[in-house]
Amino acid sequence: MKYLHTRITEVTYPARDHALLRFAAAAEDIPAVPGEFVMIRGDWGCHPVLPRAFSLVESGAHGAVLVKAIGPGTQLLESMKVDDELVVFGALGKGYRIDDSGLRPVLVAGGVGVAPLLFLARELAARGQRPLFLYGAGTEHDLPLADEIAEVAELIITTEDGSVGEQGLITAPLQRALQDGADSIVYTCGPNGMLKAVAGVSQSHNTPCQVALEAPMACGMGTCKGCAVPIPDGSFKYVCYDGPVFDAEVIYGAADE
Amino acid sequence: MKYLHTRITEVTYPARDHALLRFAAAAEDIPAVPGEFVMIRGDWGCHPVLPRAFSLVESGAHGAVLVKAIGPGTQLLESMKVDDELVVFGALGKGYRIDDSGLRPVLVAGGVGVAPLLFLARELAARGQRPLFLYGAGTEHDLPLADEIAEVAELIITTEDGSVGEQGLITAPLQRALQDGADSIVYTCGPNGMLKAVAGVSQSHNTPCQVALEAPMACGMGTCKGCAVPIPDGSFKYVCYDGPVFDAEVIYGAADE
Amino acid sequence: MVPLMSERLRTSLGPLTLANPFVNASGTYGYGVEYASFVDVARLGGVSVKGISLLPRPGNSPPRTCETSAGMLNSIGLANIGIDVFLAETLPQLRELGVTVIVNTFATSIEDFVELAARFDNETGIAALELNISCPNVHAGGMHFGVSGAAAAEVTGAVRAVTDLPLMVKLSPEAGDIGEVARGVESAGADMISMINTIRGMVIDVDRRRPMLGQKMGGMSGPAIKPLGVRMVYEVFQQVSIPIIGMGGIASLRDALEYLMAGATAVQVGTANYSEPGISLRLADELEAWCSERDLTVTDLVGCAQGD
Amino acid sequence: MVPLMSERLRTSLGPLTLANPFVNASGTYGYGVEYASFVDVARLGGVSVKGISLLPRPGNSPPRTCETSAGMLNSIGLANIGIDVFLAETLPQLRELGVTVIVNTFATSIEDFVELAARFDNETGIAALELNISCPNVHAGGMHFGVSGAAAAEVTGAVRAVTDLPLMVKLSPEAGDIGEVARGVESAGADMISMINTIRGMVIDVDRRRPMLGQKMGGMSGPAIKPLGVRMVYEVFQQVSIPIIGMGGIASLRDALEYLMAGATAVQVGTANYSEPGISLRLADELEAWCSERDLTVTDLVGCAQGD
Ligand SMILES: Cc1cc2nc3c(=O)[nH]c(=O)nc-3n(C[C@H](O)[C@H](O)[C@H](O)COP(=O)(O)OP(=O)(O)OC[C@H]3O[C@@H](n4cnc5c(N)ncnc54)[C@H](O)[C@@H]3O)c2cc1C
Ligand SMILES: Cc1cc2nc3c(=O)[nH]c(=O)nc-3n(C[C@H](O)[C@H](O)[C@H](O)COP(=O)(O)OP(=O)(O)OC[C@H]3O[C@@H](n4cnc5c(N)ncnc54)[C@H](O)[C@@H]3O)c2cc1C
Ligand SMILES: Cc1cc2nc3c(=O)[nH]c(=O)nc-3n(C[C@H](O)[C@H](O)[C@H](O)COP(=O)(O)O)c2cc1C
Ligand SMILES: Cc1cc2nc3c(=O)[nH]c(=O)nc-3n(C[C@H](O)[C@H](O)[C@H](O)COP(=O)(O)O)c2cc1C
Ligand code: FES
Ligand code: FES
Repeated sequence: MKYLHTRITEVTYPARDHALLRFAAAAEDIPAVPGEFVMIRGDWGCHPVLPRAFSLVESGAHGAVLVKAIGPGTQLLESMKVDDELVVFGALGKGYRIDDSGLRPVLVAGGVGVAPLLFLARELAARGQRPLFLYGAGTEHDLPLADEIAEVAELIITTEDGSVGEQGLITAPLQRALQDGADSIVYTCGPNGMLKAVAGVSQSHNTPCQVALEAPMACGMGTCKGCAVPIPDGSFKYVCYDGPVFDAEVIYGAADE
Repeated sequence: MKYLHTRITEVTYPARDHALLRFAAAAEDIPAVPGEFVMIRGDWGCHPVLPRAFSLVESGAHGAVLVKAIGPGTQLLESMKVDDELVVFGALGKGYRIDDSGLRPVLVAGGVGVAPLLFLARELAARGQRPLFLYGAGTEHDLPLADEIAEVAELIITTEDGSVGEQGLITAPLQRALQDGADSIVYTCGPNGMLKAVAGVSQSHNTPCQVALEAPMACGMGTCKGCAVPIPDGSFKYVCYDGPVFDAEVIYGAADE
Repeated sequence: MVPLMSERLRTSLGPLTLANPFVNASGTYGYGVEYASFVDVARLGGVSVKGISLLPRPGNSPPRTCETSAGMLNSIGLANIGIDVFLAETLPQLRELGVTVIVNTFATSIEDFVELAARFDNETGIAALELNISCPNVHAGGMHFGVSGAAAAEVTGAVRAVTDLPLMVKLSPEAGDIGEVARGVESAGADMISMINTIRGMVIDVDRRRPMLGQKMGGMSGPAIKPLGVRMVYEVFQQVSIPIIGMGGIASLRDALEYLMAGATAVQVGTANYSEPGISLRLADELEAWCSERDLTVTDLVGCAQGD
Repeated sequence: MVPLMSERLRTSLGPLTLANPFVNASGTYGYGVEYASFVDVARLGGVSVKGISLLPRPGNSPPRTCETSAGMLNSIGLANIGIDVFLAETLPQLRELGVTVIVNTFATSIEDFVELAARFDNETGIAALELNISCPNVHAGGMHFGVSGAAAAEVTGAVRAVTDLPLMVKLSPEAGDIGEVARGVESAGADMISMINTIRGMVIDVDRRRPMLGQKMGGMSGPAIKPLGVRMVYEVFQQVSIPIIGMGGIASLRDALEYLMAGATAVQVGTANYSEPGISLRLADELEAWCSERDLTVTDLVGCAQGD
């Protein structure tokens, strides 16, 4: 774990309101597994004060994150240019625990949840697997990095408005996939509502499922106690260091609960 | 007086850390005399909260201001691009009262104080006069708009480091100019210390002098009572509506005080 | 554009009804008349004029303003024209313009507050009287009335006795227990509470090694203080039954909604007027649109974030 | 890089001497040990650990943080591991790392404050004890001790009686009269004052029409509150003779200089750690450079903006 005063080395715009920022980071600086994240803040003065959490899209000599502009922090980051300064802090948290028992990987992404799952899909490809990748969004403009995914995975897209792929929610192709009988494992990342639905479908097929949660964060490393999520037994888990990736039962309880 | 939600139509960089911003404004929107100013704020969120005061560089179908980046507000403005939004409010205050009794105009600018004086020099040129323009700065990079001035005035430059023009302070050529016997009037704008020195030299030659002051401002139009400056009789003048241009004696007192 | 009287936006504060909930805050909009040439001041919910005292005041030694992170300090010192000039010259103009006038008054003694109120009571064209018992920028008196329930009640009661004007008392966030002060002014006969005034802060010029302001300290306003104001409105709403006019850092529709939902029946806009002198009318238009999309009225919103 | 002991930066707070004036503030740096792999925590002026209570606390219902203009709210609820685990596991690590440890403690009764102090008094490796009598995020007790001079003096005196550790009492900006509280804790035997803790604020989520935080209110920190902290340090400096550790919104060298010039002998850095966990060391380096350019020491700066 490191914090770096670094600079943006490349910016691309993979979809409307999305930027892929790449920053200088020696290979040894940010070793990461898919699902791990960094806290990032630009040199933008007193507002907003807190850094923002972003999943790493890849590991290596450069860090890269996908930013969707939804509020003040992400708008500032999305409008940054090559050579702008960043403070980057990471890699943080616990990523996906990649199954090595031969289960078929099914990756389910919603919106910017695609970021860690592209990283995961590439890891799996590097291990010789070609995962099934279900990618859902509201509309065609919210599907960044779909081409990159198609290179390493079997891609199925759904949009709520039907502008690309199947019309509807991502749980429909997930139902179909898990019904085909193959022993699978689900890795998912996206809005909290979607995660819960994906976990529910997985559970109904007795399929293990790992969810990557979001929570408002300050420190990103377990010291502020800000990112608590309540779990079924009444205690709390901390997204930044117990997660962000959890086994679905830890968060939503086992089937009979 | 108007406030406009407008956009930047042109940006040029007449010197390092300086930007000349032009914004859309119908001719009737910002009628101004030299020395009048506008309050400007960009669409930059909650910090800084107050608009910033800038002298108009010209009047007409487009407003134009010269911005020197010295703090958070001016840095944000200096980095703005064509089409960025501005709220512009003006023209405000009382400008230079142009002498029409035949005195020789001597304009004395320090740094960004050049902005209203370029406007004034052009007005004088339009009336068929070619004023003497004394322009002082710390160094060669702090002399924006010198070429434009040379078109309409007889220009003498001083820099403290001698990198361009005469080495020294602007009061030296002013002394010489006022010693040559012609009946003159001095119009000046620049840092408060310089203004006081210019007023002193003018007074010692019994030459009328108008100074354009700066003060921290909130409203720019006389309602907040923020921009008070104490005057010799113990009362206050308000820079935004009693000024920014004052007869030097009003601020510094008459010779025998 | 919002009509002068939109059913959705009309808001009732006991004896005072406003066409819309946006009032410009005292000290940030002069006497209102200065803006008449380019803002339709009659369409504003109201204008709370710069605090008026018995005698004109020149104000404090400069610098009088400086900026802070997402806020500003001021130490104006209640510079104002005094009641005589206000009544002779300004009030007639405001009447002429059709402005809903809230007269903000300031004094350092109960007697002076009473005298001010008694004189305003005789005038027409005043919609409400606002007692500033909470200004941090004057040496004598001023905030002292605003930091204890008993003192606040005393001055409120004395003023109540001499005027039938709708009476609004403006609270200070510096009270150790703002709820106690609110209950005090309610029990003493205030019709409404306005809150919050500024909270004292200091900026030091590290180059000069001296406080930035001539008076050293100044009252902080602007977005930085909004969470304090919203919290205090939320608390006071639970403790009094008279209406609250919320303020502190309002610069957008969302900010105003926060105050309404916390329990304010109307709001005041202060510092934001400096960057956009017509902001209140813009926000009124935006609120009209927001409410009509959801088929809500302002009254439906008041205090709707309370509970649970 | 600042050496561990720079003559310019060394600062003396009565019984406590710090190698440099930058202490990381309680609740914003965990127990310090978490940062040891990438921040040279021994070089920090000190670390004030997350507030420790007798029993472990799970904390409040989420969401626990949200942002405000140039600031943030937190309603963590003093989630902490409790004194037993701290003494058994954490303190030995801190000793090992060579950290200057300030133990921030929290309790809801005087008895519990005393018990905590008595237990810490027996331990080695504790540079000072900081009493948090000012946390806004707990229902019982907590801030009540911090808002009155008498209550603050009572808890300070009771703790003083059981410990010889350097004793720092942390004040709340919500006291109606913070100077009175400061004088109270000084007279009761505190060696130092740290100030300010957070001030309660609220943000409302206008889409959900509910407060953003699970606990509704939270303590505000960050640049937005800096002018309050500087003003209060400036005021308290005139009323007590024990040293003050200033905090609230420090995020740059200039911010730290403002506090020192207002009268603080050292400072704490809180919220800014989140964006840059090594910020205190960077600021120490910058302060060393600033002072040596001017041939000044930290001690020369303390309170230098007072006067006139
Ligand atoms: C572990 C983790 C990984 C993430 N990875 C990515 C990523 O790869 N790409 C990406 O674009 N975004 C990612 N996010 C989300 C990103 O951090 C938020 O979008 C960002 O913090 C919003 O900041 P803002 O200032 O733009 O908006 P804000 O004003 O802070 O928020 C705008 C809206 O989003 C909500 N919100 C803010 N922060 C969060 C949060 N952390 N969780 C849930 N809701 C929030 C707010 O309540 C508000 O409704 C991740 C978050 C976490 C916790
Ligand atoms: C009538 C008038 C006309 C002006 N015309 C121009 C112009 O044409 N071009 C231009 O570049 N600037 C002009 N200025 C100055 C300009 O308004 C300030 O530079 C600007 O407000 C600084 O804002 P900031 O946020 O960048 O810096 P801040 O952080 O606000 O200030 C940086 C430094 O400047 C000082 N300062 C800030 N505002 C003022 C002020 N108004 N007067 C004196 N000192 C101040 C601060 O104390 C600080 O030391 C004018 C000012 C006035 C009052
Ligand atoms: C420059 C200035 C002058 C003020 N003068 C007064 C005043 O005369 N009377 C008063 O009651 N409040 C006065 N206030 C306080 C405001 O009315 C308001 O309570 C405060 O600024 C918070 O609102 P805001 O954050 O929207 O500005 C003044 C505020 C500012 C910024
Ligand atoms: C998330 C968080 C948790 C905090 N927890 C504590 C605490 O346990 N004990 C304490 O005395 N102060 C606590 N504080 C207050 C800080 O120590 C500090 O007083 C305050 O944040 C102001 O400083 P800042 O603006 O630099 O953050 C906490 C602050 C934050 C932001
Ligand atoms: S974000 Fe601080 S503990 Fe998780
Ligand atoms: S800036 Fe408000 S009165 Fe001059």
